[in-house]
Amino acid sequence: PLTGRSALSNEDIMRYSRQLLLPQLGVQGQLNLSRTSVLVVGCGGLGCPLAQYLAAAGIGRLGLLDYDEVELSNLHRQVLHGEENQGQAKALSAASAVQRLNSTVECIPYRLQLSPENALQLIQQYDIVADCSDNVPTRYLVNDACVLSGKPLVSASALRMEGQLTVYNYRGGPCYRCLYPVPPPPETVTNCSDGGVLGVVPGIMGCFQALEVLKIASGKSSSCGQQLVMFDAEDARFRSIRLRPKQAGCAACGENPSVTRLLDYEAFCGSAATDKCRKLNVL
Amino acid sequence: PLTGRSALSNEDIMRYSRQLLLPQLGVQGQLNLSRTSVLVVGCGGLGCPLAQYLAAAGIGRLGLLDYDEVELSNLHRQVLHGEENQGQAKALSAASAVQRLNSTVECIPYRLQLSPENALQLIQQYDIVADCSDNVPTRYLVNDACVLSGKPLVSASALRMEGQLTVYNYRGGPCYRCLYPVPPPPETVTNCSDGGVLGVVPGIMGCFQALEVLKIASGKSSSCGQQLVMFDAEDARFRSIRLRPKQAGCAACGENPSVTRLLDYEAFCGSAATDKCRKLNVL
Amino acid sequence: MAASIAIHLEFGGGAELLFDGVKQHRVTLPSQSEPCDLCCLWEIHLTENGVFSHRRPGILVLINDADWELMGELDYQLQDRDNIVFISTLHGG
Amino acid sequence: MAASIAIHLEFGGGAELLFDGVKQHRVTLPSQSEPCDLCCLWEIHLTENGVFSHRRPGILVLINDADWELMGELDYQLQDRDNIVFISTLHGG
Ligand SMILES: [Zn+2]
Ligand SMILES: [Zn+2]
Repeated sequence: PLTGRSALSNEDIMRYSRQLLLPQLGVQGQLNLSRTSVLVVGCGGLGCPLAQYLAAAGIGRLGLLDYDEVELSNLHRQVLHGEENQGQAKALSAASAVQRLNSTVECIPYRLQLSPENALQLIQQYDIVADCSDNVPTRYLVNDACVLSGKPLVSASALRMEGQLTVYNYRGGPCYRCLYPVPPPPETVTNCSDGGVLGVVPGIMGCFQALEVLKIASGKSSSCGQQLVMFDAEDARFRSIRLRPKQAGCAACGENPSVTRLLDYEAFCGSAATDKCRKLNVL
Repeated sequence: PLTGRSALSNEDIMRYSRQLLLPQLGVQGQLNLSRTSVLVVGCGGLGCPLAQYLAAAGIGRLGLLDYDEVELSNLHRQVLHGEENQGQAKALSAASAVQRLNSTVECIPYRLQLSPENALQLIQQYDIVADCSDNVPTRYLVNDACVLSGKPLVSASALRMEGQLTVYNYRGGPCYRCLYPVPPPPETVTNCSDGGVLGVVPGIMGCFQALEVLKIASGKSSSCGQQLVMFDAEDARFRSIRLRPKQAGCAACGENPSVTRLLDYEAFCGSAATDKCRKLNVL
Repeated sequence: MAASIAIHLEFGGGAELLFDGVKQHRVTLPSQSEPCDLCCLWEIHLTENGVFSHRRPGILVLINDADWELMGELDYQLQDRDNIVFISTLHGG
Repeated sequence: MAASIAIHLEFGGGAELLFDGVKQHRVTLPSQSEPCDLCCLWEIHLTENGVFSHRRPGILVLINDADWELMGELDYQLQDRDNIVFISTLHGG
């Protein structure tokens, strides 16, 4: 955790007064937030509302990672970016929007792609990781890096009119690989570029993801470990599913893990770590 | 409905491409959005995310109503406003943030308090009303004005770690008064100034409210008429409740309504139309 | 004599603050000669500490995820394992 | 002979697109001499149109809102009115 603040300033007390009133947070919870760092992997449809509400709530440090630039087709759901930010790096655009909202949050933009080479070194600097990525190889990469460095992973996803959320590698619960030991065949994977998405669906899921991050960061516990929250926007229905426990045979978090360092996840998944073109050309 | 756009421009097609792919929306749904006007009553914790996602999705006209100015204690949940907007009218601050995101949305800020004198004339100019207000008298006022002018009312609320959402006066379903014929005793009402609220809870509820507005505006139907969606953030649980039908004896929408014009709602409720001081001084 | 009935009682929206913030309650209604309706739940378990009265404005009563208005209100005959919720309306935004 | 069993089948996360986008299905398993496990649901109703295979990666099987791993997987004995969900994992963001 971050060191530093041991008491709230008068300005903090004014700014956070409405949430300081909550017995579930209080001064101690607010101080815990200010000492917590969160890495946001992906500043798109999920990462924008997530970063917005984490910053508003007073998280201590926010790492904002995205290799991509803002395009017009992002703006229907990636609400931290404006029309004037087209062509700008999403990580920078998101960071400046977040700073307008709360300049007391330390904001670190990373304009790069998460890779097996940089993931561990980055994730080790944060207390909690939020997976807001848009492709299968990155989801395995983030999972394995969180297992190897012992960080809780708050993971959300959205497509068309549906969303899913789970907290992995948290308090003895399962990791992503416990549930999905084998990646899906690339031809069965649909991404937002192909399948579309209603913008407010990642909006709802990114806010939900922020809620679970805030619970963990404030010192309460998340209720979404070993649980899958499914959202169907068409019939406005949420459903909570009890998941399997951590699997003894899991390649990442099991008793004899075979994943002891990060791999080539594009090769493992047979697809590229982007939502733009779906299949990796196997040369 | 607004007249005007009969086809999507090339820029629209680029901007909305990811949602045009959805069979639930498509080109016709997008055109329907562009012809729909929505009045947002309150630019606070609910109104900010709601306006953000309605604008991003390409709603035609957005009325943004709030009499209040931005304060530091708003910023933990009212994410359209930034630090630099402190002291500015919320309606104006919200409008300029929304315009940065989507300049093709017609945005009309109203820096005023909704009152029995102005409500009907305002609401008659809009197709859908979103109640994002923070006090009991305004909720009855908005309800009665929507019944009198025949507009669907998408209503959300949030307090502490809980949220509620219902669509009133919609397709023969109940209105707010059908459920709550008598206002609650003022001393039993808690508002966000007194009780506090975790910022991301109105975030989730405002996004959910935007989803239901978008369903109605695009020509699909909302699944939240005659239904109450309850959200408990502590255990991350949503629950949907079947509500009573429209009540024949309802004072607003019943068979012999006694509410044939707007009333003095502060007197009716015994409280002021603000969340700042709780009780009306009865002199 | 009807067998005793176990009811799951919940409070929300702030109504739980009348019960020391406890949201979930298990209540067992003793065996009675008459079937028990919601009225007897009120009388036995809610009014005894004086905090609840019938049809208090701003509170919805839910029986198994439905508005009690759909279920016969006070005449509803409680059944074993029923879920009864008292929820305060929220007004904040 | 066991009586016939009615099952509520659901598909989500895109898995419904293999069934013309229909998310909700009602399936009645005919009376059989043996109790029916998930295997026979696969054999009778899902593999006949060739779209589903066992343990397809990226699909979770849920039995009455629990991961099928908790319920014995293919050995789970189906009961009348069970709710079985096949949900594709989403990866978009
Ligand atoms: Zn594992
Ligand atoms: Zn009515």
